[in-house]
Amino acid sequence: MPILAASDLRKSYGDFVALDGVSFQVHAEEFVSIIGPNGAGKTTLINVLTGLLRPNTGKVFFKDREITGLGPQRLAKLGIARSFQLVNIFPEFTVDEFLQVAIFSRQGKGTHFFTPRGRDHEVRNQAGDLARLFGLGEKRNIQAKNLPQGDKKLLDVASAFALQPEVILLDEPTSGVSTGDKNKIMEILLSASKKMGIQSIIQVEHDMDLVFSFSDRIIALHQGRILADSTPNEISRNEEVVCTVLGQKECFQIFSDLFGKKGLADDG
Amino acid sequence: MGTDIINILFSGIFHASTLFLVAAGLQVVFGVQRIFNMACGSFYALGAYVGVFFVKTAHAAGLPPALSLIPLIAAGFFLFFIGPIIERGLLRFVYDRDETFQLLLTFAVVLMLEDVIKFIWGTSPQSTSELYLVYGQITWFGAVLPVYNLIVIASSLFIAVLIGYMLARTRFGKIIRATVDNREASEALGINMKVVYAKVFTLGTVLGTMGGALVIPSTAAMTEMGVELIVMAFAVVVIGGLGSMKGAFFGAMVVGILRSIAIATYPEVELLVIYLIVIGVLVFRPEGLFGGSRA
Amino acid sequence: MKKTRREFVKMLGGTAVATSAMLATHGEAKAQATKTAKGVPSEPVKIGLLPVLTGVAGVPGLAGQRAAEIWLEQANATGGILGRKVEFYQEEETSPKDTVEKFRKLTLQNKVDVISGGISTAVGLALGPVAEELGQLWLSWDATTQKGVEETMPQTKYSFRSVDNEMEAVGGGIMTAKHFPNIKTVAGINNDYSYGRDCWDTYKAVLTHFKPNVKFVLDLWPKLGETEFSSHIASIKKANPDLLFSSFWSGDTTIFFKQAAGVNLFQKMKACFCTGGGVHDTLKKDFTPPGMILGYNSFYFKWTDSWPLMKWFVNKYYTKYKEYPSYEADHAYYTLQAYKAAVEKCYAISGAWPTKEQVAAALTGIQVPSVSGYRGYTEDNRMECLFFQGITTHKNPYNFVTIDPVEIMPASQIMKPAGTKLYDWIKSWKS
Amino acid sequence: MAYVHMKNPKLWVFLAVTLFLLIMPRLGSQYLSYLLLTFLGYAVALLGVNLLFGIAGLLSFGHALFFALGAYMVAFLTTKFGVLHMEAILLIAIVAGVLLGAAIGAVCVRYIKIYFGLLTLAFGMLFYSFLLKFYYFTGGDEGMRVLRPYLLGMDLSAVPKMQFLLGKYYYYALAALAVASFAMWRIVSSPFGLCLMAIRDNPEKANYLGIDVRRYRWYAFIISGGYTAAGGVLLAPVLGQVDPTLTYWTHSGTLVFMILLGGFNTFFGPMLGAFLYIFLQDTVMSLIPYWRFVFGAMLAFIVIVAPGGVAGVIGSLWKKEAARDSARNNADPGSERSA
Repeated sequence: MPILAASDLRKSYGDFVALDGVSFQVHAEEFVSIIGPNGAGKTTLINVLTGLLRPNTGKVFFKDREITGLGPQRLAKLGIARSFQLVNIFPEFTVDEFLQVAIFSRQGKGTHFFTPRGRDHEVRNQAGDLARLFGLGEKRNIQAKNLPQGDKKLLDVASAFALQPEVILLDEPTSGVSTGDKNKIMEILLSASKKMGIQSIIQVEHDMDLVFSFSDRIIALHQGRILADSTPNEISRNEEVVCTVLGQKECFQIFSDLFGKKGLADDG
Repeated sequence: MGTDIINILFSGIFHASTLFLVAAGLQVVFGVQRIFNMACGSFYALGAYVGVFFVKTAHAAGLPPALSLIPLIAAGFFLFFIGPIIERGLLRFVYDRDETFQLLLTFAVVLMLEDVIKFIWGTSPQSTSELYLVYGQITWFGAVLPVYNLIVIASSLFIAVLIGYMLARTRFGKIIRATVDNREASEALGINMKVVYAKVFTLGTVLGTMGGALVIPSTAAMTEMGVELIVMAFAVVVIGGLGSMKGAFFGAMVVGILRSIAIATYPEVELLVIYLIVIGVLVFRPEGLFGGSRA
Repeated sequence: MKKTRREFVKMLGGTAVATSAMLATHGEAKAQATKTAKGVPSEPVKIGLLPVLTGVAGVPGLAGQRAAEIWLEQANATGGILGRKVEFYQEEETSPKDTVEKFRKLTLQNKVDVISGGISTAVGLALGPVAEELGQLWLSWDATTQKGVEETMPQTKYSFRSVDNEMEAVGGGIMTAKHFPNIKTVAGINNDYSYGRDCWDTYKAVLTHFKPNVKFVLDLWPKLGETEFSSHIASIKKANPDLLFSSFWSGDTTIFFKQAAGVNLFQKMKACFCTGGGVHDTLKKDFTPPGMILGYNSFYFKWTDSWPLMKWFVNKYYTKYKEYPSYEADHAYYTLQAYKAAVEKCYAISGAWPTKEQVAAALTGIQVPSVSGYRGYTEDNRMECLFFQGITTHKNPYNFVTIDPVEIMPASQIMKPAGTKLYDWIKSWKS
Repeated sequence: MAYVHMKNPKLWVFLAVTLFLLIMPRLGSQYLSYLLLTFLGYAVALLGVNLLFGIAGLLSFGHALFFALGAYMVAFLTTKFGVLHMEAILLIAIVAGVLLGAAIGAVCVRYIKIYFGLLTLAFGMLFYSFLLKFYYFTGGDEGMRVLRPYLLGMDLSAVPKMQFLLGKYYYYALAALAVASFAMWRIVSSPFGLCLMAIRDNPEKANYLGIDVRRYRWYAFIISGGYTAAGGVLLAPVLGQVDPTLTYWTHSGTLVFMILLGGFNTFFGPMLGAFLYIFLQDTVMSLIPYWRFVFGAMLAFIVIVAPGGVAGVIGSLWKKEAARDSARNNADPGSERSA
C-alpha cells in the first residue's frame, strides 16, 4: 500500500495550468525526487500534497485515507511534514526554542498552559539531539535571524524532522547552500530520516548531481504533466527528459557527461 | 407620505455625501499604502474649522454670501499641506513595519490634531450663519429641500466622478490601480513609490478636509466632531469594503440612508444598527458588500 | 402664577439695601489689598477649579471658568477673603474616572480649601461620595448627584449640589401650558443620555398635569454632540406635531435650528427649547424663529436693568471676552461668592479662620446676592436661584434672538422640595 | 526564565519595585497611593491585553469592552444582586469575561492585523452604545454606583473610605496583581506561550508544525478577556462609579498606548507602561491643558523611534552591558528574552 498517493491532480491559476492531471504513488522506504524546469509545477505540487492548496480536481491519499485539501496543520498531525524553498523560520526564536516548539506540538503539549517549558527535560534533550544531528549543536542559543543562510535552511528542515513524520516533503533543501555543503546536507537528511524512522522523503531538487546520486526514484514534471517517473538510470537514459529539464543548449554535453556523474550546471 | 419618503431619503443621501468624501480619503490611502488612517476624521474637523475661518474672513472682506462656496472650497484645498507633513514627517518611517504600528501612529495623529484645534479655535463651536440659507430652498413633490444640501450632494457626486475618471484615465490613476492590485509589481516597474505615497496621502487628506469644509455651513464645527466621525467613516469603509472607491460610495449610501430610516422608524437603534451591520459584514463578508478583494 | 410673584419679591427682598452694599464690594476695585484680619493665616486661600474644557460641555465650562476668573480678579482687588489672597488650582473635568482622580489630587496633593466645579451629572455622581469620603468642600456648578430624577444623596455634609436637573423641563411644561394652551400633539427631541431622558419624561408629566389630553407623538434621541439632524427633522415633519420640545443645551441647539430653518420646520410648528439659552448668542436671527419658548436656565444677560450686579458683571464679561455670558457663568460665580460669604459669616462668629466643617455648616441655607439675583443653598445643600424663560423675539439690537416677555421662576416653584419624589410632587399641584 | 543567579540585575530591580509597592501607601503621599491603586487595576488588565498583542501579535482596539465589563460587574453585583464578597465578584466577572471573550473571540480570531483591530473596535463600540442606550438597565451615561465590597469575608463598611482604599484594599489589589502576574508568567513561559509566539512570528510555518493557529489565538483571546475583566473589577471600587466612557474606543486606544509605552515584548513592560502613563498623565495634565498633544507626540515617537518602549530601550542598554561583560567572562545569553 502506498504511503502517499496523488490521483489526477489538476490545479490552475486563472488560465495558467500549473498541474494538469498528475498521478503517482510513493511507497515506504522511498526517496523520491521531483525535477523539472522552473514553472513546471513542482512547488504547486508540494503545496497541493501538503494541503496548502486545494486542487481543482483530483485526490490526495495518505495511506488509505483521503487528505485532499485537509490543511497543513491536520496533515502535520497525521504525519506529513515539509520544508520550504525560501527560508521559512521564526526569526526571533533561538535554535532550541525553534525545535522545542515543533516537538511540543508533536507531543500535543501545546495546550499545557501552566507547565514551565524550561523544566521539560525530555523535550529539551530531544531538541538538543536534533540540533546536534543537524550540526547546530553549538548554535542552540543563537536567534534564528542571526544564523547564516545555510543554517537557516537546515533549521527549517530540522523543525520538519522534529515532527517525526512518516512522509517528509523537502522543497529544494539545498538551494542557496554552497555546492560544497550540498552533499553533507543530503547525508544529514538521510541519516536523520533513518534515526527518526521517517518512511519516505519526497524532494524537489535542481542539483542533478544530488538527484541522481541519492534518489530511489525520479519524477520529471513539465508544464504540469508527468514526463517520466522512473529510476535514476532509466531517467538518465531518457534524452527527452534530460533535455526538457536542463534545456536544449547543454543537452548533448550533459547527456554524455551523465554517466561520468560530473557536476552539472545547477540553476537556482 | 411620498413627501416623507423624499425627506427621509434626501436627508440620508445628504449625510451619505459627506461621509463619502471622508471615507474616500480613507480608502485611497488604505488601498495604496495599506494604512488605515484614523486621522481622516481629524482632517474632516480641521476642514470644518478652517472653512468657517475662511468664510468669515471673506465676508469681512466684503464677499457676498452667495459666493461663499469659493472660500469653502479654497479652505478644503488650502489644507493639502498637512498631508505631506504627516506622510513625510511621520508615516514614511513605519512603511516597513507591521500594519498595527501604522494604525497606532495615525491614532497618535488623532490625539495631536484634537489639541491643535483646541489650541487655535478653543472649545466653543464655530459656525457660519447666513451662508446656509442664502441659496434658498426648492420644493419637490411637497418636500422642502435646502439648495445648499443639493450643492453638497452635487459636489460630492462630482468629486466621485472626478476620482473615477482619475483612476480610470490618468497615469497617476493607473499607477494607483496597479499598486492596489500588486504593490511589489509596480515597485518592480520602477515606479517611485515615495512620490506616489506622498501624492496619495495628500489626496486622502484633501478629500477629508473638503468634506469638512463643504458640510460646515449646514452645521457647526465642534472639537470632538473628528473622533465621532471616524467611527462612522470606519463603518462606511468596512461595509463598502476596505480599499475600494466603489465601496466608499455605496457604503456611505447604506450608512446614510439606513440611519435616516432607523431614525424615522425605530430611533432607539440608530447607532446599534450600524455597528451590527459592520460586525455582520466583517463576519460574513469581510471583503465588504461592494467589491474590494482581500480578507 | 401667584406663587411666582410672591417668591420673586422674597428673593429680591432687600435689593435696595443689598445693592448699595454689593456695589461697595463689586463696584470698581480699589487698588491696594487690605492686610489679613487677626486670627487669619497670611498665606493665600487655595481654591480648586474643575471646568470642562473639551467636548460638548466645553462651552458652558468655558463660561464658568471665565466667570471664576472675573470673580478672582474682583475678590483679590478688594482684599481677598478676610484679607487673604485667593489662588486657583485648576484641573480639567473629563470622564468621571479621571475627574475623581483630579478631585483627589486637588485635595490630597494641592491641599485646596474648597473645590468649585463639576458640570456633568455622571461626574457629579462620582464626586459626591468622594467629597464626603475626603471631607472636602465641593461646590458644584451644574452637576447634581441625581440618578434620573431622584436624589441619591438626600443629605450631604460637604457636597453642595447644583439645582435639580429637570427644573428647566418643569419650567418648560408650565410655560407651554401657559403660552400655547391650544396645542394637541407634541414631539420631543432630546440628547440620548439621562439629562435628555429625564427632561422629556418630566416635561410630559408636567404638561399632562395641566393638559391631560395632549398627545405625545414622537420622541427622538440623537446622541449628545450630534452634528447632522436632517434625518431627525425629516421624521419630525413626518409626525407633524403642533409643538416640538427639546432640552438641547449645547452647540447642537444651533445646528438643529439652522437645519430646521433649511426646510421651514417651524413655519406652523411651535417649539419649546427649555435649555437652549445656554448658547443664546449663537442662535442667530436668520435661522432661529421668533415666538417660541426659550429657556436661559438661571441667567438671562438682558435682565440687567432689574439687577445692578448683573449689569456690572455682563459689562465686565463682555468687555473682556466680547461675548454675553450664559448661565454657567453665574453657577460658577455664585459658588465662589457663597464660599467667601460663608467664611466671613463664620469669622464674624468665631473670630478665627473656619474649618471646612464650619464653612459647610455656614453654607447650608445661606443666601447671597449673586450676579443673577439672590442665590442660596437649601437645607439639603442644593442650589437655589431664579430661572428665566420666555418667548423668543427678533426685536433687539443683536444678531441673535432674545426673549420677551421674560418669565422668572424661582427654584422653590419649579424644584421639588427636599425628600419628595418628583412625580408625586407634580401630581400634588393644583392646576 | 532559565535561572536567576544573584548577579542578575533584573532580580534586584524586581525586588526593589516590589518593596516600593509594599511600603508606598505607608510612606508616600495619599494621593500617590491613589494613583498606585489605579495602576494596580490597569496592570492586571494589561497582562491580558498584552498576551494578545505582545505574545500572540494581535492588536485589539476594543479591549476596553472587557475592562468595562469587569467594572460594571462590580456595580451590578453589589447594587442589584447584593453580592458583596470581592472574591465572588472577581470569580463571576472573570467567568463573564471568559465567556464573552470566547464568543467575541470566536468571531475575531478569524482575522488578523487591521481587520482584527477593526472588528474588536466595532464590538467595543457596540458595547458602548448598549451601555448608553439601555438607560434603565445600565444607567446610561451616568453609569452605576459601586458599593464597597467585603474583602476575604470581612465587612469593612465601618472603616472610613480612604483608610479602606489605601489600607486593606490596596494590599488586596496588590496581592491580586501578584497572583495574576505569576499565573501570566507561567502562561507565557509554558509551551502554549511558545506556540503563541511562533504564531506571532510566522503563522504559516506554525501551521505546518501542526499548531492550530486559529484555535490558539482563540485561547489567547479568552484568557485576555478574563484578565482584562479582572482588571476592571479591581479598579471599580476605587472609582466608586462606573460609566460607559470606560469602553469608548479611545480608552481601548489608551490600553494599547500603555503597553507600547512600557514595551510590548517584555513581560513587565506593560506594567511599567501603565505606571508611566498614569503618572505622566497626572503631571502633564496639570502642567498644560494640551496634554493630548503631548501624549500624541509621545506615542508617535515611541512607534517610530522606540517600538520596544521604555523597557525595550533599557533592555538594549542591558544587552550592551551584558556584551561588555561577556567580553570578560562570557555570561549565558540564554537568560535573555524568554519572556
